[in-house]
Amino acid sequence: MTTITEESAQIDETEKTTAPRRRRPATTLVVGLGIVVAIVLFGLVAPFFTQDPLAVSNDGMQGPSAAHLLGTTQTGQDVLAQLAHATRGSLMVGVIVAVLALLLSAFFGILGGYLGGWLDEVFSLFTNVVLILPGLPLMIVIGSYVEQRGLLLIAFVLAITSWAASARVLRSQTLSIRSRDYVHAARIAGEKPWRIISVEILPNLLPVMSSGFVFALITAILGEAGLSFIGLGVVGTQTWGSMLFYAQNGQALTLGGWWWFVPPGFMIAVLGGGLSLINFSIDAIINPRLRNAPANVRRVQKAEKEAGA
Amino acid sequence: MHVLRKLGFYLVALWAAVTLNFFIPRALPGSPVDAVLSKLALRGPVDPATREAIEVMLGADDQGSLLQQYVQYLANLLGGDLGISVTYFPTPVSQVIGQSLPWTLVLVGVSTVITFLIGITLGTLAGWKRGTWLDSLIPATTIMQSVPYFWLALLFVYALSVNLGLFPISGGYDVTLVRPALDYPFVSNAMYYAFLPALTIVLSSLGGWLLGMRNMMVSTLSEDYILTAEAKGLHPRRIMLTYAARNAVLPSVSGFAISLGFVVSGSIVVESVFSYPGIGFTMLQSVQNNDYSLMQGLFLIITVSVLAANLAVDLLYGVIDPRTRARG
Amino acid sequence: MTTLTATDLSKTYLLRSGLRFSRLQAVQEVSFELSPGRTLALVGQSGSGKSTIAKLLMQLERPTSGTLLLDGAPIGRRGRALADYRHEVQMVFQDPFASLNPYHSIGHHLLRPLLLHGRATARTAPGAAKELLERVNLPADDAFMERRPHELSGGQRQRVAIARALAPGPSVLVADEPVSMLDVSVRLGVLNLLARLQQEEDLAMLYITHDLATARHFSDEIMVMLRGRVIEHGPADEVILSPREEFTRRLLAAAPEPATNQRFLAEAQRRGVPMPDHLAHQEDLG
Amino acid sequence: MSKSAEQIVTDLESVRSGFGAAASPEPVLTVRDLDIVYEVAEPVHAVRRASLTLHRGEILGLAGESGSGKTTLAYGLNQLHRPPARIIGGSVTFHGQSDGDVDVLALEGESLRTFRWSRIAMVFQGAMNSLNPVISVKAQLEDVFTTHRPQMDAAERRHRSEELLRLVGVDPSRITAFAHELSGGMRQRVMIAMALALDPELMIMDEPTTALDVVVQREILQEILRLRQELGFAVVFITHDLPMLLEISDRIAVMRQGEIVELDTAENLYFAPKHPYTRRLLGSFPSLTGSTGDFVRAGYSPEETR
Repeated sequence: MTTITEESAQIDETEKTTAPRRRRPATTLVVGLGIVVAIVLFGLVAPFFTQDPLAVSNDGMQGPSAAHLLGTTQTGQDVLAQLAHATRGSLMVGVIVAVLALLLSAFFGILGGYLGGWLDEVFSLFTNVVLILPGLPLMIVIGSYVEQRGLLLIAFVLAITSWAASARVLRSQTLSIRSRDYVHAARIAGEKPWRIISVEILPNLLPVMSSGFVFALITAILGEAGLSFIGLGVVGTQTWGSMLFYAQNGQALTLGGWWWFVPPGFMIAVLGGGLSLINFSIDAIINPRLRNAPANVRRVQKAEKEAGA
Repeated sequence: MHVLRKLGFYLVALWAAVTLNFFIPRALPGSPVDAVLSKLALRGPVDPATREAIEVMLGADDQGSLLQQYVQYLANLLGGDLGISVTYFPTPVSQVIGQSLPWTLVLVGVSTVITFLIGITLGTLAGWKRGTWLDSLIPATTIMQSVPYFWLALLFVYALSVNLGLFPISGGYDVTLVRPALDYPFVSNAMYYAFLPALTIVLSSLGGWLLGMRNMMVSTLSEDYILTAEAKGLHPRRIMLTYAARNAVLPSVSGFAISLGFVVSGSIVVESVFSYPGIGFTMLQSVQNNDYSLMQGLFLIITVSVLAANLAVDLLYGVIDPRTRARG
Repeated sequence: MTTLTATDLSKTYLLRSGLRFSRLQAVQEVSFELSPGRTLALVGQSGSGKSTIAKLLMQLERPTSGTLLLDGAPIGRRGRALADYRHEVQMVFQDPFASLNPYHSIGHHLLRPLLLHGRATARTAPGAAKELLERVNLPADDAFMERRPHELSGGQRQRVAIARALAPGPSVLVADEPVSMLDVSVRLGVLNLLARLQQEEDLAMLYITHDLATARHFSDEIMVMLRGRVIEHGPADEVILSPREEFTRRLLAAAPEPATNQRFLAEAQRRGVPMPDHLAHQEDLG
Repeated sequence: MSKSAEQIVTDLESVRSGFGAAASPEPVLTVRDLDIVYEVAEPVHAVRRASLTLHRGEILGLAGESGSGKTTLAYGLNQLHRPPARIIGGSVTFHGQSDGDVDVLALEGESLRTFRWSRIAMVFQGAMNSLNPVISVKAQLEDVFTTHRPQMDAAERRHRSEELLRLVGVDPSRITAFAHELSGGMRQRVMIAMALALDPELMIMDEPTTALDVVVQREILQEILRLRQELGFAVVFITHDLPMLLEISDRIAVMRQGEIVELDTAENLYFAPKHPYTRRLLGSFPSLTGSTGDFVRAGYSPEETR
């Protein structure tokens, strides 16, 4: 009992004085959000202004020009138009998967963690098993059995293989919050369990959940790209992965058609980078040490430089 | 006790994978058996035993209840009978796997170990030098983490192999020069061929380890025992390694399962880009040829390998964290 | 008013390590009575089971055996009856940094129990909450109601926690180490606040602490716990000044106490002055 | 005072160690106008012009509440303060018995590392966290010797480590234990053993007993007093527990908002506190055996309950 007492008092003494009051948003967050918003806008707006992505022409395998800003494919389709539609497709898959994964992870993680007992044991065993089974091979097996691979089916397959990691994080967070005094206090005040979960616990899980959501988004877009690249993606929907699949099969590599296979991968990398930067900032909110410790070092160095000058 | 509990968990996971493998073909629409059998028939006579094994594996065995089929399936697995491959007819699936498994084990194993070591080392340094220029490079590495494995592979092939001709475009070794054997010419040739695939895996999976380790270092450095170590006047290198990194590395090790899943998934696609003769490439071959027996056999073996690697890491964790030992 | 009676309360936890189970007898056959206007202090070291008793009284845990009676009637364990019990029995936690939800405003913490226990309607609740704030000597205005726990000092937070416990209008109050996490100079203030409220409301109070000195001055009776059992129970002055048990004597001997220290007694003689009464200076500083 | 109360007084005295040997007038550490700032958005002056002289073999209590700067001051003595804390002025001089004065704030790199622990050792709060959880007590005791006494061989290190454990009342066979296998009191004894390793002239103890139960706390205090008497090191003892400081200290410095508001002998502080804040602190601890005045339970004017 006393242990907790004095430890927290000690932490308080140093951390209270170091925590800045109102801080402007971190650079990483601004840059990350900027990237993500730009790509989302591109996917939403650009398809209305581009040429028909499937229109075949005789100008096959042409490099970037005024007529085709990003060149053409082997069959003379406009790469920019394809990229615009693929952006829309990839984002759609990503968001659907991330939402599904969030719901699954919240269900297994929060419910198991809060209710405890044998239910938690079962949920947690299930989560750990799903976590350890390699995702892509499983997706390949399921994907290859199904001829009509619709958007929802692929999204579902991606979701069931990508929720476990954040469910585990949510469970341990819920366990820790559940045993905090403010949850006990809410029970003593007479709050109902569902209200304790949704009003007292859930808001404190928001940073962890948003981090999990962003992570699921990255995983889903990468996973979809991988599936599509090996020809098991959504039938009839263009995504960055399917573009790369056609580029690889269309000999873009050996024919030197870099304008065909570089842009989709670049988009994935940049979007993933943007999302990671956002997560970087969320991490710093979840664990203030990550932000404070480096910032403190920099401030002291700056102050010393100023004092020396 | 700790070890028994771990073993129990891995047995459950293994059972889940095996059972999943049994139910997927039965639960999903379409009957692949006829397709497989007709393909096999094109290539030669199919004896009844083979037919039955394929039926059990793929779920077209209408003789007996589901439970009987399940028992038969388990019995076949125990006997190492995974059916016959269509792609490599008439080679048994187990033999195909046996030929491709070593390539992947070496490629993925070595690159994972290399990545882990580099990532942990750089993460340790970045965390130790928190707030300096080295540390401010960290956000940039997150981009690396989001590059799709296979796209990076495509870029390498295009730039280094197609344009500059520095590396081979595809394959595991030069079939015109060497034959598989444990001698210098073959091993060096194989290493030459493995370089780009390995580089791809290392670069794309490095960011995760690096960032995780750096964040744990920053957290660990605020711990009281670091202050104790500094007050003791210990050499900074000892504080960094024995006090900070030694503690900060634990979550990276216990989170190995998540990372390994990514690496294995990534390497499957990388193998397809390089036509590398490993498990991943073979799996894609089986997809293209509707070779369901081979596909499922590969799924099983990949899962078993991942489980085994994780078990090994888990046992290692018990050694490096004395607190788990005590709980046993 | 209301009396809470505990008879032969026991709590055994089943601990699991791997596949092995072991039993931890946290509380063993503890009996006591909390009656209106009186304070019972529960004293013990960490791990002695005193916090488990708080959990049992608050129905956060179920006793393995033993009974709890509220005014002679068995207490309600679920539904309506449990709500009625919570109406009567409330608690103040040890750590004011953890007992207030960092996400919610001070207002939320006071309004919810007022509404849940029908002490106010949605329209009258803000006024009632401000009254509560006033009673614990906190600023009773909208600005304060909108503040978050992290904007408050430890002492202020504990006052909010006390106001929250009073919101349902309880007749029994359990205070689990209510001041041990506060800065020393605000501790007596919070204890005095509790004492005043107790007198005003004629509360039955259980004061859980490891500090013998405040236990003595703040309560009518003291109960000393050791490894889950009550080893000594009696009027406060009796337990402190003429302890019967060896363990109580050891606890007393270990507590720092300059007033009975040879060095200071000798110094008083040398200076020819009486031992100083520092408590008179309590309010020297704002 | 009732008869039973007198009975207790003698009981208490029998377990309290006698007060230590008088401190020598020779100084071991002089702090002049030490200024430490927290470099946060709006810099905070954590320690303001703190000056004190510590005598050889003396126990100096440093009392204050959270945020008073007592820990920052003590860590600054050894340059152990962490960012965002920064020393912006003042001096710390260590008066070595054999090698004369050392300007502590001018030390850096290798010379600072050599100085630490061999001249000023530290004992931190006794919780889990001051010992490295993943290496054994043996490794943590011995790395002091491998760093500061490289000429010692493995057998000597082992021998000396076991000797230290015996000195603080820990069974030397526990040397292979890890932190989580030791009780709170044991861990604190190990920390003290470690601090004694190089026979330092000064020990800084930061709340060494606060996390412990009162009986164990008393044992550790007695251990510290006994060792101080045997070995003659000086102690800076940081805590918010003023009654405890009164019992063990020769002199006490009371800190508030970064300033030392009063520095005097324990007796003067107890019988004639000068600063209102000292009086307020003293007034925050009701006496265990003294008369139970009306002050606590009845004297509740609204002012008091602020």
